Amino acid sequence: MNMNRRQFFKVCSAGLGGSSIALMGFSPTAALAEVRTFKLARATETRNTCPYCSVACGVILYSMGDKAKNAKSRIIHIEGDPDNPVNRGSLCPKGAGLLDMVHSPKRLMHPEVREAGSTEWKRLSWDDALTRIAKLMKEDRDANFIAKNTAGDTVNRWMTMGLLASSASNNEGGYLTHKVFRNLGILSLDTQARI
Amino acid sequence: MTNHWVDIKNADLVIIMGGNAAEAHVCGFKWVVEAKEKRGAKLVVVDPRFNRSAAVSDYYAPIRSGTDIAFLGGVINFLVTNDKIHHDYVKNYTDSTFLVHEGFSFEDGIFSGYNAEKRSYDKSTWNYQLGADGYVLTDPTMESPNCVFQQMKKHYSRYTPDVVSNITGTPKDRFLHICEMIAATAAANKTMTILYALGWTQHSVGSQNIRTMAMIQLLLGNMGMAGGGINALRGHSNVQGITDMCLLTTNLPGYMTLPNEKEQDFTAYLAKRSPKPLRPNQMSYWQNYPKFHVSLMKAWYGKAATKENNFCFDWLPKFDKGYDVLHMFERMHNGQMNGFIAQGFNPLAAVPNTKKVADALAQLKFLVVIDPLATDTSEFWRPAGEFNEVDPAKVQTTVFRLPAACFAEEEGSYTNSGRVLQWHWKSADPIGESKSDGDIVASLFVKLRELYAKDGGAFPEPILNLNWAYKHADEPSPEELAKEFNGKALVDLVDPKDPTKVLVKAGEQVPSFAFLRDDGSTSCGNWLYSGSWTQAGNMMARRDTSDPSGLGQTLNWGFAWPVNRRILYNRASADLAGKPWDKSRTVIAWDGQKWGGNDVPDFKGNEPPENGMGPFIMNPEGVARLFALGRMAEGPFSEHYEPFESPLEVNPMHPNNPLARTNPAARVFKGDMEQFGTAKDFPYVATTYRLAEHYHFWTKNVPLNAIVQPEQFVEIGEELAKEKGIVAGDKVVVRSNRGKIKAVAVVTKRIRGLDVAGKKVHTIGIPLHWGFVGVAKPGYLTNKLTPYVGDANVQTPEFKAFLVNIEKA
Amino acid sequence: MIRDPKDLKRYEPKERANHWVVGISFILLALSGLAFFHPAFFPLTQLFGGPTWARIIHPYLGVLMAVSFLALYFRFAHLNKMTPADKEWLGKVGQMVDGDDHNMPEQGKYNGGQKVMFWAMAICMLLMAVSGLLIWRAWFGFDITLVRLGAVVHAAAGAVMIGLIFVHVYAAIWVKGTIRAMWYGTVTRAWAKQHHRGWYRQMTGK
Amino acid sequence: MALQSLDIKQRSATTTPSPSERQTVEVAKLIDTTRCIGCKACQVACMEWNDIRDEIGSVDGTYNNPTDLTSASWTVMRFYEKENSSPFDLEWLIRKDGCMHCADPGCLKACPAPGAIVQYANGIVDFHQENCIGCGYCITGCPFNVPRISKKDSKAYKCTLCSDRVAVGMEPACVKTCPTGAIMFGSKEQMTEQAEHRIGELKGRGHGKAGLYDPAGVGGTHVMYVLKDADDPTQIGLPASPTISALVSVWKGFAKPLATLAMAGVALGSLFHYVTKGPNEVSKEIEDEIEKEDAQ
Repeated sequence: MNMNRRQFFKVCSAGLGGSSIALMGFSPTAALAEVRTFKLARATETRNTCPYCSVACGVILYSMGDKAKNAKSRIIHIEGDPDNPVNRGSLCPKGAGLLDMVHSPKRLMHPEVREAGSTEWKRLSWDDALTRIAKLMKEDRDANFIAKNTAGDTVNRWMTMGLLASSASNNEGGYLTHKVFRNLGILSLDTQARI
Repeated sequence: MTNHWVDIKNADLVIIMGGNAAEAHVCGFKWVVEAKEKRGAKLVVVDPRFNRSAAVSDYYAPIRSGTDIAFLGGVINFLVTNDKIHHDYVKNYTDSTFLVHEGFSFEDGIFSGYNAEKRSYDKSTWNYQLGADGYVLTDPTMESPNCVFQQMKKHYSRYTPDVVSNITGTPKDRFLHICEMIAATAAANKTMTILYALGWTQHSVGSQNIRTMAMIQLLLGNMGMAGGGINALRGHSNVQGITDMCLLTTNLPGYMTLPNEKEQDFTAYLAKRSPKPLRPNQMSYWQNYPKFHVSLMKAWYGKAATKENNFCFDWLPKFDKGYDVLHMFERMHNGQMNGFIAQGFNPLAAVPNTKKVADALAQLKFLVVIDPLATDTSEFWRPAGEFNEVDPAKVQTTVFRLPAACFAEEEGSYTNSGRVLQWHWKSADPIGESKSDGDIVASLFVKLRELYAKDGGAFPEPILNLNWAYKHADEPSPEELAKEFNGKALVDLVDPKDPTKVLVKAGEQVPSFAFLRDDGSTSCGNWLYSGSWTQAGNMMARRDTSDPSGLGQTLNWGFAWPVNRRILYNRASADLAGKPWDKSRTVIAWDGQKWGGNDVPDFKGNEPPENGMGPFIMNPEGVARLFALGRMAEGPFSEHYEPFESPLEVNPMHPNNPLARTNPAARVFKGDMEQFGTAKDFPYVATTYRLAEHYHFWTKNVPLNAIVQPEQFVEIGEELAKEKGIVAGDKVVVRSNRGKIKAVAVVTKRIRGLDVAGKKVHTIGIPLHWGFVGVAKPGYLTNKLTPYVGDANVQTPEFKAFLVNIEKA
Repeated sequence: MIRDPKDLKRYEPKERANHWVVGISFILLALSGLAFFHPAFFPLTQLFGGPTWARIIHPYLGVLMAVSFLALYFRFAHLNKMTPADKEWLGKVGQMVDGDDHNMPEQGKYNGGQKVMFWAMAICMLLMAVSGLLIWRAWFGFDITLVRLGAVVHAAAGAVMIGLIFVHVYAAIWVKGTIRAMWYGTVTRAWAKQHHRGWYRQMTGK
Repeated sequence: MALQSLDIKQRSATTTPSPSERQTVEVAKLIDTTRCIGCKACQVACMEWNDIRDEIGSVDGTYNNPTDLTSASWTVMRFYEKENSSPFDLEWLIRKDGCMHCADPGCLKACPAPGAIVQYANGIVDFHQENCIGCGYCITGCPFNVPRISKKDSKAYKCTLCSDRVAVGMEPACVKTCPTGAIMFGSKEQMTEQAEHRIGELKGRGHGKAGLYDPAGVGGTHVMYVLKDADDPTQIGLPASPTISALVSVWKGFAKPLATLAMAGVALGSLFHYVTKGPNEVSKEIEDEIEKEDAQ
């Protein structure tokens, strides 16, 4: 069978062709078979950086719409940025799946509160949420702020409040977080640098 | 990383130990593959598991988790004994010739100055001998028994191949083969790079693991070389940037430090941080500390910071001790904290001993979670069957959950593991009502400031005077913030040598931190990042891919700190005369007039080599330290200590000294020591880790990743599985003294029992990506199992070596 | 309606109905089967509401045919036992085809040719049913080699069967007075006497 | 027919030749198993690009997940553990499984639905679900057990080699994403050269049996593997010498035209028999006998 495969196939297809033409007098019309249309033809490209590990691969975000006023951007595809010197277009399984992170069913959509002892989330407006949090913080800071330690030295610290900072915030957000929370007197400050 | 991702391709030997680059840093690993293909480099993997990095390695050796110092100490012994060191480098670029304090000693696992009660050292003898001129005494022959080299040689001589094999379980022949491979890179023109990650840091001796490898790299002359260096593969996209911003308990941006409560005097505070050189004609770059500090204070407090008020020195909180994440939850657990913000952080999943963390969170008055995704932490109060057993009625914590925008919905910069800052642009509006982290922090601050302005309150000065000159107070733009941390001139900066010459006009961005001043005439939010947004524009957004040297430096792509330098300590890539050790991989060289080449010199640009300035300019010595002085908590040299939960009852190095069984300087809180398990009840070593398919605790929320790795599992060797009657696909229960998890068993040839100190030690591998919130199959938080103890220096929890038992569910 | 009371009853209504269920399902199966057999016949799928419907319907029709053929089999199997006379008949079939049936030996209800046809059909039906099940992916998932074998057998047996049915149908057309047996169940005595003298004698006692 | 960017070389169940004057470059994907770390980026990128999402399954005690190809997983990693001479001398062999894009595609040969399977001039074998009737014959025809019928729509699916990307000059999604460069893409010629280069390098590292998997039994493939042990591809689940099953060749090869001819022969033979020999009517003789009987 292997020796003359190609010839054999040719004979067969000739046989197929011949038989059908001879017998039926007609041949079925060739069915339409097109390549799936390239889906990004006019999508908007935005250069970004993968938010997962610290290889910091360059990614290109493709979004629907050409940024016209009436069009709402939605990210429809993400792939590696071939210009980035480190990843050169490649992405790992995490980076390759970023689209589903952006549109995860577990994305938080609005501020919420779970009241003490409650079993459910309650939606809040940003203003209500931030006002409540600011009041709780101020109340606690005013009550527990330590201006001087027992030795009488100036320490100006607030020990009953803590913050764990994101390691996926951008530098600008991180800088601002440090600037704000350090100046409230917080020492219980750490980041996801090690865990 | 002292070097950077692409530079890995310049190595002749790549060692992956204490990490698993192929799985946790997949795209960076491509440069390992490139080194193999283009340079014929060899890849060696040392790991308790034959993992996916090992799958494409040239040589693999197993190791018992938590015994890396024994292995690396053995390597040092091999190199020194067999004279496989880069002599010129060791002699001239390290402190090998320096004489050590006469009082320094090491006896049966304990260094001089130990206080067992406080579990800490008095480090006064961990020092050099100083001469009358204030300079260190040296012995250029390196023969004095007191010189660093001889001390080091003596210290590690105990780590013979048999001792190493006995402790680590690594077969002796495999250990020696790797030693030989490493030794080959002692040649001046050969380099080895080391890629490590949390596999080294997450031990009670984590910092010393890394230090020991740093010593090896110095002995081999690989620091500063292309294809060399010590390369920490960091975990999060911007963990390097956030660390540089120093969101750490006692730091200020740019690795500056907050004052201790005993430091009430501003001048003394600055002086202590500006060390004088310890050898003649050394740079001791930290002498510039006051410029960086004062510029930061100007960035934060603007006009309120004046010379007269010590630039608001007293507004900074002063610490008594460090409040790292473990300490924070310890205090929370003790009821000493009321409020807590988790910003893009999932501590319930990420901090050891989940039960303790959950109990701690339940003691809070309020918890604020800022995250793009639903986290387990934000739902710690929600019962989720066997995966989270809790009675919500008993949790009186008010929990706020604020939706954060994700990377695609905001612009800004991330700093990668190779210290390269890259700008990213916004593609779509934040989903739903979400806002960027910066905007959330800003709007919260504005609310607080309004309350303080209206009602007054405790010490309102730093709040009311915080420099907040942003166009939209609620939404400072990333551009404004980036410019702020780059720094600018507040008045015309004139050339000190020629007062008619204006270097930087008032209001303009400074070109680099070299332009910062300590008189209040400049402001800069983070000196390390100075140069990232100059008058020429956003340097982080540069996208020139050209690489004329072929080394992968791409100097015009983004911006690397400091001052766009891609390889740190690159002066050490050239010999004493300034000629590169390897011409084919020239990083920088001295051309007779100045330093230059394929990188920004990590050196004074016009300093002739013959003047003897050392390449390690940040150190007052000008050279690298084989002897760590008092910088490490547990000793100037590393020593093998068993993990806090060890299958061995004694430290084989010091069988008769219980004090030296585990790290004598590690901090253990009351109650946690009692929760450590013993080998009698928990005979197997467990280690937790990441898989290629998942990212930490995020991607359990991501359908695509849940599809390719849907369900929680643990890995065990065939031998142990047979003993326990477990077959692949069975459900098993893994228990530690703190909790249990249930998972599917993956039975594999890739983990085997090791012969350690006369017994068989089995390892159980525990991937960590599952939890009770997500789209993947619900699972147990693996930190239900882990011990609450950290590294003695930086308190990184010991996730990589603890004890468990396993049985069929 | 009785044309001639003296005509001989050859098939009961139940038998005829059964035959036509088999026959109609066979025609539909042949049409849809041919469509997948060779591209030239593919347009035949339009008779069934398009190719996908043809693919869906075909195996169900197959089940119908298999079951109704089984009934037919049990009805007629005992009448199709081969006898020495059948063999003699088969030996002389050439003359018969050539148009001269004078020398043919006396035949019962079925002649040797019909019996061969019966058994050939039965074998083909069995092969079709078994191989059809092997390749029916909507319900079954057999080992790939079996499926491949099934596909070949199905196609081969199908082709043979179509040939056999051509012969069967042509024989009915060629031999005048035959088709009515399957329409109204009767044949003329003359027809019976000529083609199935044994059966004629049995029926008429002559 | 719409003008399309890729010429079609062969079309299932079609007996006339396709336009074949234009000559385009034959492409190929090269999978270097010695560089594969089994990270599954290709699996994810494939699903993401092609807008498919497989079910969230469960773990069967291995790293294989999804455990097999499905209509929504067009490629999966298969992991094999191998122990050599000593206990720690291990190999973890990993293969990316998926369509091989054979030069002589068994699926196309077996397919009865015109245009449901096409082979483009560049060598890509693509399924067009619009024309697929869901019979599963492609599975029967495939020597590599690749196509899968969807439970949702009963259509057959498999890797398209990202024909939509390749048509506009890009590489397939899996190729682009592959972090270690274990998957490469280019002209078949270039990929064969690349493979030779890699094999040379592997031999230099002591893998004397390294070789290329481009099986001639199916006319060569447009997805090829560099194997460390090319003498035994079965150890990573590849057939040693794949061919289109003899059964399928017989079934779809000469047998059908011949059978068609035979059937036509029977029909025509009958016709000519009728017109040449005439009908077989009851003889006058017997009719007379019967009439005589009736008259009595």
